[in-house]
Amino acid sequence: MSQAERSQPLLTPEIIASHGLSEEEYQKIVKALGREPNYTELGVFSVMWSEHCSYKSSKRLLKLLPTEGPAVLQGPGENAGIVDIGGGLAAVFKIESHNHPSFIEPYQGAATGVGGILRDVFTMGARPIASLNSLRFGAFDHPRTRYLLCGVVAGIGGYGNCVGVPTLGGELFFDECYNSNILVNAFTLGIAKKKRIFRGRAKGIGNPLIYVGAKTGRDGIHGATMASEAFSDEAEKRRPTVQVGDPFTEKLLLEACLELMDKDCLVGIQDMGAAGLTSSAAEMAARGGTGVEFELSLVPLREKGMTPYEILLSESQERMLLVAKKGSEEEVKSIFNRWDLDAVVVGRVTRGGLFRALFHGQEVVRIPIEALTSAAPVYSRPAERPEGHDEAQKLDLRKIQEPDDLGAVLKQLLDSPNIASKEWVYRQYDHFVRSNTVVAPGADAAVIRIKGTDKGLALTADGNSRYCYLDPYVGGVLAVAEAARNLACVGAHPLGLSDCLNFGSPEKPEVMWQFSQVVQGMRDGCVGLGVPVVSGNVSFYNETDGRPIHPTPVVAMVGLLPKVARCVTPWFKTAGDLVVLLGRTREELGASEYLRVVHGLVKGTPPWIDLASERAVQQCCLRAIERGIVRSAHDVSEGGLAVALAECCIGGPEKALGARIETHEMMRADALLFGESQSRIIVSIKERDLGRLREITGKEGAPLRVIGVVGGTRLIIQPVIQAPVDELKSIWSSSLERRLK
Amino acid sequence: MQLGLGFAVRFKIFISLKEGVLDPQGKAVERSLHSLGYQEVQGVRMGKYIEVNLDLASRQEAEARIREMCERLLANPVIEDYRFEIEDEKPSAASKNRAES
Amino acid sequence: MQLGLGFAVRFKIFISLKEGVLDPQGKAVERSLHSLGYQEVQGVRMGKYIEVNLDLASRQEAEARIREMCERLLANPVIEDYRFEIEDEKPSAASKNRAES
Amino acid sequence: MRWGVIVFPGSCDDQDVYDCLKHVLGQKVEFVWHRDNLQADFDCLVLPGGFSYGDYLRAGAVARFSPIMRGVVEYASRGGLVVGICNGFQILCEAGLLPGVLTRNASLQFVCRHVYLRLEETDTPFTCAGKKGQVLKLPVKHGEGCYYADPTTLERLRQNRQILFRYVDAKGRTSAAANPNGSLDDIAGVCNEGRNVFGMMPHPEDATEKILGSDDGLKIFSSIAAAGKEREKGARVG
Ligand SMILES: Nc1ncnc2c1ncn2[C@@H]1O[C@H](COP(=O)(O)OP(=O)(O)O)[C@@H](O)[C@H]1O
Ligand SMILES: [Mg+2]
Repeated sequence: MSQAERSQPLLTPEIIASHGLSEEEYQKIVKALGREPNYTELGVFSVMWSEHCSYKSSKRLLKLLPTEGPAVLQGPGENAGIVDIGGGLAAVFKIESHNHPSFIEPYQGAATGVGGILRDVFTMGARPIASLNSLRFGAFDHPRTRYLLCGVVAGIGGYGNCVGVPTLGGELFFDECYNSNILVNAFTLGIAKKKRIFRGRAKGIGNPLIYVGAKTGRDGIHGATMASEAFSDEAEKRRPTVQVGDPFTEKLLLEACLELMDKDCLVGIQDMGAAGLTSSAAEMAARGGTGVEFELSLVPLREKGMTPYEILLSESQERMLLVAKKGSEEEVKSIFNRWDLDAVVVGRVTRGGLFRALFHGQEVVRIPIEALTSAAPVYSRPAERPEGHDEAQKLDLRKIQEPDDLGAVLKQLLDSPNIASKEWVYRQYDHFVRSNTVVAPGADAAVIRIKGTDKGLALTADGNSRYCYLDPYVGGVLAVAEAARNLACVGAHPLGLSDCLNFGSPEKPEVMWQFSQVVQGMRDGCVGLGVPVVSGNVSFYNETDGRPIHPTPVVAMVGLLPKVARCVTPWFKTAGDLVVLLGRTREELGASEYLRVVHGLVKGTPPWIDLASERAVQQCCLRAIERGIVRSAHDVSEGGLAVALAECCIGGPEKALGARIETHEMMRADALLFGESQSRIIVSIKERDLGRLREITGKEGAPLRVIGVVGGTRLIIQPVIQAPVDELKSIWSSSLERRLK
Repeated sequence: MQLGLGFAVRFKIFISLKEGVLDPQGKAVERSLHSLGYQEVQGVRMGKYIEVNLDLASRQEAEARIREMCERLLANPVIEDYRFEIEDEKPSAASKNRAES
Repeated sequence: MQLGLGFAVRFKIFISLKEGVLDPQGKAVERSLHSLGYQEVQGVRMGKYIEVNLDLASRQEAEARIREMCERLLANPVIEDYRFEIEDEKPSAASKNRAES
Repeated sequence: MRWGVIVFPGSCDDQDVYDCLKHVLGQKVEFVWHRDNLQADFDCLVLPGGFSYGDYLRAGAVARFSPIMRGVVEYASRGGLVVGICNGFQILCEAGLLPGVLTRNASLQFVCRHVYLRLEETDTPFTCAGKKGQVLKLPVKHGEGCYYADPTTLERLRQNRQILFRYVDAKGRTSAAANPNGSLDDIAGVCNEGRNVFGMMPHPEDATEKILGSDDGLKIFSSIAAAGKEREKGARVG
C-alpha cells in the first residue's frame, strides 16, 4: 500500500456525519463525482460545503442587500470590498468573525482573527492602515467574562500592534446572551492604488501556483472533532484545535506581498484562511474559470508525517497562495527570500476545471471545481417568528416607576460597562502608528488622514443586539443608521459598509426569521441612506447553553472627509457655546440600557425610525460641519440624551467642561433623559452661528432646538440633574478598570 | 509570610507548549541562533519558568495544590503542558529566607 | 537536521530575573493565586524556560556553546541570570526523534 | 543633512520617521536595509519603532545582531549621531550603545496614549533647540518600556546628565500617574556618555503636525538638524 493510500480510510456513515454532511449532501457529492469520494475528497467537500465557506443558508437572503453605488469598485465576492476615494486611490475593507476560536483560547483566537482579516485586505494590493474590532461578552459578573475580555483585548493588540496597523475603534458590549459564546469581529481597511488592485483569480493555463509564508502544521483541521478510525488517538492528540498567531511572520508576508505587487509577475493571489489551501485554490480557480493541480509533497510542512487530508485542510496561519506569470518564479522567490520567507511552487493552473491533488505523484483528489463552488448546496431554510416574541415586546410604561433621583441614575448608567469609557481597551492598541490618526478612539468615529491629500477617512462599527432581539427588522435598520450617523458626527460622507452577521443556528426557524428580518432591515437602511454593502461575513451557530445569542449584526462603515482638517469631535470646546439638539425626542424607553440597568428589563420595542428624518438630521450635521460652524457633534445613542450630554462634557482628552441644559418636552423625565430615540445629534456652536445653523436645518427639514449653554464645572439638566463633571468623569472613565482589578 | 506548617519548599514549574502547537518564539530564537553561527541547535521551544514557595502540611498536599494552580491559572490547558519539581526540602525557615516578602 | 556528531542532547535552559530586579509579572501571578485561595504561595518569580537540541562532539563543547548562547543572546546580563541542565544523554538518534524538522 | 532610517524585519514606524523627515522637515532621507553594510556618509541614523524579529525573545535582543548593527556601532564610536525610538531604544540598550534595559511595563499591558515629557538637558544634539524644563506632548505605544538600570549606572547617568527626558504631567511635575510604564526615576530617554547616541520610548515622529494632536516631536528632529548643520560648518572650518 502506498503512503497516499494508507491515509485514505474507508468511509462509514459515522465518518460522513462527523464531517458535517447530511445524507442528502453526501448523495449530491456522489452524483457530482459519478462515484464515491475517497476520504481526502470527503474532507475537501466538507469544508467547501460548510456553512462558513458556502454560505448555503444565507446566500439567498444576502442577495437582498444593495451592493452598488457610485464609489463601489468591488462588491461582495472577493476577499474584501473596494470603494473609490478619488485621486486614483481606493479603500479596501472587510469585517470578519472569529468567535468560536476566541472562546476556546481568547488571546490566540482574537489574534489570529486580526491576522486573517489583515491578509484579506493586503491580498488585494492594499496596505492596511486601520483596524476596528467589535466585541461581545457575557454578563460582566459571569465567571469567564473577565478572562475572556482580558485575553481577547490583549490578543487583538498583540497582533495588530506587532504588524504595525493601528486599531482605531470598535465596540464592546456585555450581555448574558453571550455567556458561552462571545463575539469577536475584526475589521481592517487598507489603501490601494486603483490601478494596482489584485484579485483572487487563477488565470493563465500553466502558470505556477506558489505557496508563500509560514509552514503548514496540523492546526485547526476540522477533523479534530471527528471520531474517525482514520487516526489513532496519538494522531488526534497531535492536532491542536487552536492556532497560534505569528504576527512577525505576518508582517514579513505583508511587506513581501506588497513589494511583489509592485512588480509585474503576479496574476492572482489569495490568503489561505478557513479551509486553507483547499478553499483558496478552489475559489481562485472558480473565479478564473480554470482548474488547479498540486503536488502536495512540495508543500512546506512544520510537522512530520502529515497526510494529504491534513495538508489540504490545515488552517495554519500566515500563508498565501499566488498565481504568478510563468517564468517569474525566480523573481518571486527572491523577493520572499529577502524577507526570510518560503516561496515554493506547489502546482499550476490547468485547463478543464478540475481540482487535482497529487501526493508523491499519486492522485489523491480529483474533483470538478464547479462541484466545490457553484454547485454547493443552497438552502431556503424555514423561518418562523418565535412564539414568545409578542410577550417580549410588551412594555407597559405605567407599570415602571420613575426613579426619584435621576442624577443617581445618570451615574449608574455612566458606570455601566456598556456605556462607560472603553479606554481600558483601546489603550492597549497602538492607535498612532503610520502617523495618520486625526481622531483617535473615543469619538463617534475614528478619523485618519490620507497622506499626500487633504482628505480623510472615517471609520465606525455599530450594532445594538438588544434592539435586534426585540425587533430584528428595526434593529437591522438602526445598525445602518447609527453607523452613518456616527460618520456624520465627525463630518464624513458614507462610502460603503462591511457587515458581520452573528446569529444562532440557521437550522432553527426562529433564528432564520431573525436573520431574514435583520437583512431586510439592513437593506432598507442601506437604500434609505444610500450606503452600499461591499463586503461581509456570516457567522451562524452562535449559541450559548443551547440558546441562540441575540441576533447581532455588526455594521462597519467607512466615510470620506473631503477636507480632513474640518473634522469634528464629540466633546464641548469652549464655555459660552450654545448646545443644540438636532432631531426629535419621543417618549420611548423600550430596549434601552436604562430599562436593563435600572429596572432589570429587556423588553419593549426598539426606538422608532424614519429614514427621511434620519437622513435630514445627518445632512444638517454634515452641511454645518462643512460650513465650519460646528464646534462639537455627538449622536445620542445608548443611555439617551443625558448620557450623551455627559459624554460631551467628559469624553475628551482634555479637562471636562460643564453645561447648563433646559428642556421642556412634555413626557416622563426618565424617557426624556434616558430614552434612546434615534436620529438625534447634539452639536455645540458659537452663539453667532445660530442663524446659519437654522438656515441649514430649515432647508433640510430637521428639527432644531437650542437646549443649553456650555460652561461651568457641573452638568446641570434642569430641574432634575446637577452633577460635578469631574465626578461624572471619574465614574465613567474608571468603570472598566475598577471592575477588572 | 504565612506561618510554617512543616513542609516548606520552593517549587519550580515549567510550562511548555503542547506538541504540534506553533511556537513562533522558539522558531525566531532558533533562526537567530543559527544566524549567530550556532548551526548545531535544533528544535528550540520556548516556555515559562515559574518559581514559588509553598508552605503546607505535607508533600502530597503541596503537590496537589501546585497541580491545581497549574491547571487553574498558571498553564493554559488548551495549548500548554506543565511539569514541576521540588527544589529542595528544608524546614520552613530555609524557605522563608528565600521568599521575598 | 544536522549529522550527529556523537553527543546529541536536549538542554533545558532557565532564565530568571536577578535578585533585586522587580518582577511585576511574578507579583501579579502571586496576587491572582492569593485571590483564588492559594494563600500559602509566596515569592513567585517568573522566568523563561527554553529547550534546545544540540548535537556536538562532546559534553564540554556542548556546555560551552550553550553558555555562550545564553550570554550573547538568550539572557540579558543586566537583569537576568541563567542556568541550564541536560535533559538526558543519549546517542544522536534519540535526540533526532525529538527534533521537529 | 543626510538621514538614514534603518529597516529591520518587523520595523513598523520606519515609514513614519521617513515621512516626517522628508515631507515635514524637507530633509534628505533614505531607508537602510538591516542586512546591508552601512555607508559612512550619513549625518544621523534613526532606529525606528516596531517589533524587530517580533520581539519574541526580548525587545531588541535579536535585532542587535543584524549585520547593519556592526556598522552602527562603529559609526557611533566615531561620534556619528544615532537615535533609537521605542524599539530602536531597546535595540541600542541591548547592543550596549546605551546603558540600562527596557523591561515589561509595570502594568503588564501594552500602553498607547499621549504623555508629557520634561526636557532635562539641552547640551546634546538631540535637544539643543529646546529649553530646559520645557514640556512636550508625545505619544507612547509599547509593552516593554520600563527603564531599568542598576544603582551604580543610574547614579552615573544622573551625574553625567545623561537623562534627557522624564515623564511628567501637563504641568511638568513627575508622578506615578504621569509615568506610563513604571520606568525607574521616570526616565523616558537617555543618551550615552559621548552624547551622540540617544534613545527614547515616546514617538516624536507621530507628533509632527498639529492635525495629529501635537507637533512637539519636531523639537527633537529640528534639534538634530540644527546640530548637524553646526557639525557640517565645524567640519568645513576644521
Ligand atoms: N473594542 C473596542 N476597540 C477599540 N475602541 C473601542 C472599542 N469599543 C469601543 N471603542 C471606542 O470607544 C468609543 C465609544 O464607543 P461606543 O459607545 O460604541 O460609541 P458609539 O455609541 O458612538 O458607537 C468609540 O470611539 C469606539 O471606537
Ligand atoms: Mg456615537
